[in-house]
Amino acid sequence: MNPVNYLYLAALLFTIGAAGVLIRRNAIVIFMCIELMLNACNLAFVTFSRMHGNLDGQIIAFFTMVVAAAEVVIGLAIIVTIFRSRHSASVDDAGLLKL
Amino acid sequence: MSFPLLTATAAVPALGAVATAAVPAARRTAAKWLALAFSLATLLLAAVQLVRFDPEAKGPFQLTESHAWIADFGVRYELGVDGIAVVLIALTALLVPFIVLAGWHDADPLETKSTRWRPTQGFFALILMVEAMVVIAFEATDVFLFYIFFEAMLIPMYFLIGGFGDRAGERPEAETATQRSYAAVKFLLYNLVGGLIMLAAVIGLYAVTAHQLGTGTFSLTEIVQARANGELEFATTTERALFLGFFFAFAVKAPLWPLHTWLPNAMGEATAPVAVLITAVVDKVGTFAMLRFCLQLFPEASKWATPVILVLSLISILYGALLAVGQRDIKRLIAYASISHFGFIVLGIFAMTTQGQGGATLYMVNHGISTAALMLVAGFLISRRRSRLIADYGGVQKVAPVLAGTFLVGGLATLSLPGLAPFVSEFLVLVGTFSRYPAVGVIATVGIVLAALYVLVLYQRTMTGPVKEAVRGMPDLRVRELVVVAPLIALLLFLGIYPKPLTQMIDPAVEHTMSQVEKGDPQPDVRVNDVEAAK
Amino acid sequence: MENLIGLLVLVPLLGAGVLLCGGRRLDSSAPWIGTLLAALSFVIGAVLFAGMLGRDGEDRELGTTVFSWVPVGDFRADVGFQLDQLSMTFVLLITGVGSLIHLYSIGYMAHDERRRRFFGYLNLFLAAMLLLVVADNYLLLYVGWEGVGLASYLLIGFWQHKPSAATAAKKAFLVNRVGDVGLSIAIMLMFTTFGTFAFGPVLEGADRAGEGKLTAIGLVLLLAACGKSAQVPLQSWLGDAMEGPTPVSALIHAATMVTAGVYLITRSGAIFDGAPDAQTAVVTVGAVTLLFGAIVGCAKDDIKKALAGSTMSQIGYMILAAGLGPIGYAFAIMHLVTHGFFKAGLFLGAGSVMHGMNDEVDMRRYGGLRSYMPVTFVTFGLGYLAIIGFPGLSGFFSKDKIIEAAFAKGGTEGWILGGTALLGAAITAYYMTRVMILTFFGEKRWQPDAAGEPPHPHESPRTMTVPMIVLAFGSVFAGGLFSLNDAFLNWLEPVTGHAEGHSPVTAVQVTAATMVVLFVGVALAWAQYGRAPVPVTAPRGNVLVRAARRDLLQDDVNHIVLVRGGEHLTRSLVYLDHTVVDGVVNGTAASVGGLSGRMRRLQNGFARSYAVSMFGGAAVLVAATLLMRAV
Amino acid sequence: MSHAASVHSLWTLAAAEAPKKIPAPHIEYAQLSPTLIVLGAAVLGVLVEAFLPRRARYHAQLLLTVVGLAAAFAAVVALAAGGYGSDKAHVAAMGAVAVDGPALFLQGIVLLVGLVAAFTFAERRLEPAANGRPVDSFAAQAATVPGGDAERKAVMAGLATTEVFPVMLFAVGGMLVFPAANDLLTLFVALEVFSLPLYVLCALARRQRLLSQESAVKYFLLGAFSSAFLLFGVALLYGYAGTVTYSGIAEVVGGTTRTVDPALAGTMGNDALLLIGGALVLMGLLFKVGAVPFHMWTPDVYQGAPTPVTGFMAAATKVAAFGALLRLLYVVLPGLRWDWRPVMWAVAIVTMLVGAIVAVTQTDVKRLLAYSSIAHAGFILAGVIATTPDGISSVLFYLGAYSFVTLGAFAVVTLVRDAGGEATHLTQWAGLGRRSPLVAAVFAVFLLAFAGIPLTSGFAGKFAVFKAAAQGGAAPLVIVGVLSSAIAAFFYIRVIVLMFFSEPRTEGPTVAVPSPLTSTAIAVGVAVTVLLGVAPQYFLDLAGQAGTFVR
Repeated sequence: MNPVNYLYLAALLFTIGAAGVLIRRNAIVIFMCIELMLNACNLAFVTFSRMHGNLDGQIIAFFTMVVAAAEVVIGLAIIVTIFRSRHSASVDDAGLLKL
Repeated sequence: MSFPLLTATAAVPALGAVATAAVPAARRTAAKWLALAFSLATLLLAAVQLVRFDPEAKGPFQLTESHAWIADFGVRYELGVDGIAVVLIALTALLVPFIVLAGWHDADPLETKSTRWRPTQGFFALILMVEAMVVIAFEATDVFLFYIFFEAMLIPMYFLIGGFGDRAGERPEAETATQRSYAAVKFLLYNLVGGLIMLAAVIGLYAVTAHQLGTGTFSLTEIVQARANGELEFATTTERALFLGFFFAFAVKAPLWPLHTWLPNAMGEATAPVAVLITAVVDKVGTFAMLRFCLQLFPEASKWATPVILVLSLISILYGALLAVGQRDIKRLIAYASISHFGFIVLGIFAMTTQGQGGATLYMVNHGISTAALMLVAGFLISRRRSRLIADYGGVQKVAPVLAGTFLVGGLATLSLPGLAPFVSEFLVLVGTFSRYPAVGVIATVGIVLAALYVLVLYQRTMTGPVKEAVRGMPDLRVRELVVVAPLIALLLFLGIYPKPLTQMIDPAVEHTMSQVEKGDPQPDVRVNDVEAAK
Repeated sequence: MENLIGLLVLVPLLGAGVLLCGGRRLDSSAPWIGTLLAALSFVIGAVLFAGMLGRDGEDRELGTTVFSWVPVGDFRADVGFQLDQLSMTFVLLITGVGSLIHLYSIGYMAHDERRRRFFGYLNLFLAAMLLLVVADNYLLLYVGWEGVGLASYLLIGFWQHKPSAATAAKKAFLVNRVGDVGLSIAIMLMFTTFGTFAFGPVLEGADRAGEGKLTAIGLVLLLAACGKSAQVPLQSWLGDAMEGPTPVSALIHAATMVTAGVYLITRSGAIFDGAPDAQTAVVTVGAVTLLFGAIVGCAKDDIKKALAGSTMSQIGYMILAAGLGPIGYAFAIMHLVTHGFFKAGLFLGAGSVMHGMNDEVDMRRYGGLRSYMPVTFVTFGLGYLAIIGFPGLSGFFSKDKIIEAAFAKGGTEGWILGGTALLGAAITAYYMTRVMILTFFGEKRWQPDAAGEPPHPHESPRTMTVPMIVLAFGSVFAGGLFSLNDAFLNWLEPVTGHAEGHSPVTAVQVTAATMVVLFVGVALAWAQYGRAPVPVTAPRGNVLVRAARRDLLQDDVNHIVLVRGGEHLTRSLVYLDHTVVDGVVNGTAASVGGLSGRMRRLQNGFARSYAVSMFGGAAVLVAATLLMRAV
Repeated sequence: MSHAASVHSLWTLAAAEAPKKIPAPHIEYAQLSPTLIVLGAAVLGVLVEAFLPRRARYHAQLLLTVVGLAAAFAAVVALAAGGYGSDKAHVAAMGAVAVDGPALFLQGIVLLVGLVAAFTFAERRLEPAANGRPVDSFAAQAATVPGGDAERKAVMAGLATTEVFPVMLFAVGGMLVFPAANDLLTLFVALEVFSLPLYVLCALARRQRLLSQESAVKYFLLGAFSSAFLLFGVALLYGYAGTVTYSGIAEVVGGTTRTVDPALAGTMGNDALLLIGGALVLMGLLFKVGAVPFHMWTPDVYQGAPTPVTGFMAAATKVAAFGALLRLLYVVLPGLRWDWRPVMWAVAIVTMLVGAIVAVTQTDVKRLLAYSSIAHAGFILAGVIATTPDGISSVLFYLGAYSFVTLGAFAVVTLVRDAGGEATHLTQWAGLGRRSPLVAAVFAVFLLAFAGIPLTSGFAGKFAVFKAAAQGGAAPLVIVGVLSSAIAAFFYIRVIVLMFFSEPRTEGPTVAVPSPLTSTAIAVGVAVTVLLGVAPQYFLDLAGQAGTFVR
């Protein structure tokens, strides 16, 4: 199969993720969408790696996963904290800082 | 290395500012005397400059100092004076002691509960700071160096305007405070905008010199020389754009119509000595810079812009005078009168004749002294009645004849009465303008009628007529006040009768400027020598 | 000798300085110091005069440059003096009449607590006036010109507590300033035309300049003269100037300062000679003013204002004469001098009357004063006879010559001018007779003053009567003396030149005509005021009378056009400054603020909208980058 | 393309040798020592947290942080003195990290900023003591619910979140790598390494914890969102060039690559990959510098975060992010500058104007400074766009000048307090100049520097970048810059008016007397502001020498 199709898939996933960030209210879901975007990137990396025939892309994908994991740690910590304070995970409820 | 006289002249007031600011809160009077001493020391140095300056000497600048400063920006610490600068430095140094003396009690704190708040020290320190910056701006022959102090002097000036005002009379303190800070902000913003636009032009100048000379430079002498050698040539549009950038800043500072509205506010709200500092000292930097920088750096563009500038200055002359007539506030009236006078100065500069520019320079000095006299006496008057409204006065002449008399002399100087100094300069400006632009000269002459109108109306309404109740018992001038006013009046008389010492200083510098612009004076139809030959 | 000229100016200037800065301790001695210094300058003048008489006609001019005043480039103004016969005439008139009036003021101002200042101002005036006439260039003349204006301003407004006095002073200064504009422009024109404005080169080079330039210079000089000499259309200040103390009116607003315009035109004769159009303008102004002043003089009930109208009218004669060119210069100056005597005398007389009548000025409240104030009556009467041109007295000689010269102008112009001058003489006779009758004859119409005090008319003290007597002598004999062998004409000829006109009428015919109109004028006045009782309040009168009382509505026109218009202009400019000029700036600030407020709302606190902005930004960034490549 | 290459070589040095395809690992520890020291200290800090008793932690952490940062700074100085900033500049760590002038210069600034910021972090005299123990401005226990019992207990116990020190050190570590990153992967990792600790730090305020937490959530979500874009951009660039090293991509972009295999030839032909990828990476960086339209997190986060963190973040993040941006534009994408310059022009103009205009109506000091930082990002972008060596050095200088002013300004903000903690509403600052002339004067100095008044560092910096922009042919940018400076001046002045010319309010805030720590931070800020304003030549020289990127 032509590897370019994977790229299309990656772009699609990325867009879905981005749209999710814009549309969803729940911080956790938004965060998941961001993870989706990162994974879309991973897919792109691997595909390009395959196209170019070098390993860089695949290695980067691993790095990305590690980074994503770290992000999850921090992100969940923050989201949980604010959930406990506000009893809501909706980002729209967090609107004290504005103007 | 010889003694750096120019640096010292600026450094002494700067040191004075630091020293004055450091005086403890309780020793207010000591701070005043300290400030006075430093301002007198500056005056001494300025006098030494006058003596050491040789009007006959060759070369554009004298007493020069030059040190590396910010090589990356092409900036050098370059000082030098020509006849114009040395005279204006002398004016500055002369006026500041009077300003200090006149403002002796202006910054006394109302209550001394807080030991950290030291308005008196701050007031005098700021005045000295302004003096230092003005002096160095007059001395700078590096465009960038000039620009720095041109801009920086706004800050102490701003605090002087916003921080210290007349003691409130009828108006509640809060309202005066609001008015005052509005005036201060207006002053700063106008000038800052002007300065920032000039900054763009300064940067542009650097870009041009860097592009054409290899290394960017801000040195006036170098640029002028490079132009003369043909190494540096501005494209027409570039030169015009740069000229406009510079001119805009100076026109705000000067101030020229329609960029003038900050001046009445600033002078109205500030105490009289500070108002004098604004109009007699700081604003002169603007007109001075037109002569030194606009004309010398961009002669072609100056000629190109002359028609518009002449019209603007004409409008300033008439508009300022008419608005002065319509004012109800003494200080604002004087401010609008100043706008009219600045119109004359700019007119003289851009008439591009020896008489015009020489007259304009002389005008700067004379206007400084005459406005100082008028404004300071007005300040003394206002401090007695605590009102700036003309309508609150009447018949002062009866109760305080000396005050009224000095006020009248100040007023007569403002309306350029022959025999007083401003007449000489105003007439020179008019003649200089007339000889190149007769119509402009004639219209400008109308200004002298309007000047008489606003001065005499002011005098009539405040000083003559039946004595108003609130004015009764008003004390006449005190000794300190007389010490301030008398020398100024003496100087007005002296320079009206014998201005030659000044014109001698100014003339060569003006001729140098004229040679930069490559304009000669128009020649008369019938030459005197022809007449003599015909005899 | 030359140095004395400077001293001439310096002595009264010193007096002014000492008196004005001297402080209270000089209060009592001030009148004498002032008078002494004035007399001293008269002595100096006399010495100079004697020296001048000792030299031949052509060598009489003295000149000296004291120091270089304003040297800038080609512009060279010097402080230099020139004393020729013309200047000398003025010097003697100014110092002579001036000293007398100083003397008079000692009595007149004896009870004024501010008399130190008064004498200071008077001395200042003398200095400025002397500077005006001995300056050797127009710029220095300008200094004197404005200096007398200043002194006039200070003296008119001397009683500053009276708002009317302060207003009158301001008005005088302002109107004079309008004239000064003319003088400034004249000097500028001279500078651009001749490269100088010293009398010598300018007047000598005048014939080499184009007529257009000369006409321009002439017209602006005329403007200057109109201002200073209260000629139409700048005459309105003179009537109001009577608010000043009477000695001031006598010295400044009758004898000396107001004649400066005549001096200026005579001095600039060479310029006018080359500019016939300008001369026409001058004679027109003179003719109009001599009628104008005379008519106004007929209607005024205020004795000083009536005399002021008369002054205007008489100066009109002088200007008319000066406008005639070399035919008239000498007569203009001669009339000026005789007028100086009799008009000063008349004013001093009026002052004496007022002095005795609790400062009442309304002639309708005088009457029958001749027996109470005999000296005043006689001196005033002699002045009266002189001014109406009673044969043998001063005014007769000088005025007659002017009328003659006006006819000599020739052609229609000559007839018109001559006719006008004759008509003026008739009106002069009328209004002066009216003044005389109302004041000294008829029944007493005295009214108590504001304090309810009835007047106790009495003769004035010696210091006042002596000057009046001296001036009366001048009024009587000066004219005859001057006309003896054409002495005055010959004296002035080296300066002004002289030409005989071709008069269509003979001198005898002119004199006869003058006598006739004089008689008619006197008779009319007697018929109106001498025979019937005079009402204390003025009757309404016809349109002309009412207009004349209001200075022929000139003030009203000024008020509507200039004052009202000016007020509107300044008020609308103040408004404009506030709303438009400031408004643009404030508006810009406000719109930035408004924009800021609106843009601020985009920052709505919702993280997702921030994300939208980022996403949109990214999209735009990508699109723009791609687009750049496509373009 | 050869033309592009020659221009390219203007501001880059050719590396000694191109990296081999699969090289044996070779790490130049000495040259990476600044980063390693800081990260080592951070790790030690974690250990301290784990093993030291609570009482000792504060001092131990502070000591560790200060020593670590100082040592790292010394290492930077040593490297620079050793010529790594100029002639010995090269790419270390297998092509991952550049050791060159800009990198060392910016690392030096970041370390100094970190050091000074550490002082403000450690300030314990401003908050009233809890249970007899001095406490700093960080939450007693971050995990507790605001206003809950747990929080109250934690406060009573006098607990303190001393973890902030190692967390900050991690962030500094990331910031050291970020401007030095020489491949896109390192760039991404470094970005995350310094971002994640900052997210955490934002959430740790002692007072107004809801705001603090909200700011952290916003920052985190938006930051993660933007880094996803950045990563996608990296992927596309990798797809385009087949490599993520800067030099490799630059060669492909410049057409100077030696070996072109068929796959590369295929992707090379697809400019869309390059352009979109480049734009997305750019966006990620612009987010960090706070350029419009990626700026919206800035005011909220600046306001909500604990003020010492805001100061640190505002100063250091900007330095690091602009460093990375410069390297990306000058090393990777110079061949594309005709594509990115117009776009960056637009971004710079919009950033300057929006930052200045919106700031005009702000009512909170911290928000005001946030918008001001946006405007300043615009000014710096003007210098970035110059694409001349002067452009680089002017940006470096500006960053140095700006960061200390910012740090100082936020440090002053920590001092003005009322019962509810810091009093950041502008109305509360009215009349400050009457009550505390010195503090007000110092703040005024910072504001004037922000406004670019001569004789302050702000002016020198602004002049430098505008000069570079003008010389780089971006005169309109200078004009816009000048205009927005004028607008910006308005609100700086407004604060000064408020402080000096308004009557103090009776129940207004007080100015706390800080410990020498904060005083030092403020003093350093003032000193640098004045020094760089009056005698900037030495630092301009430094920046000028550091103005060459290695490739």
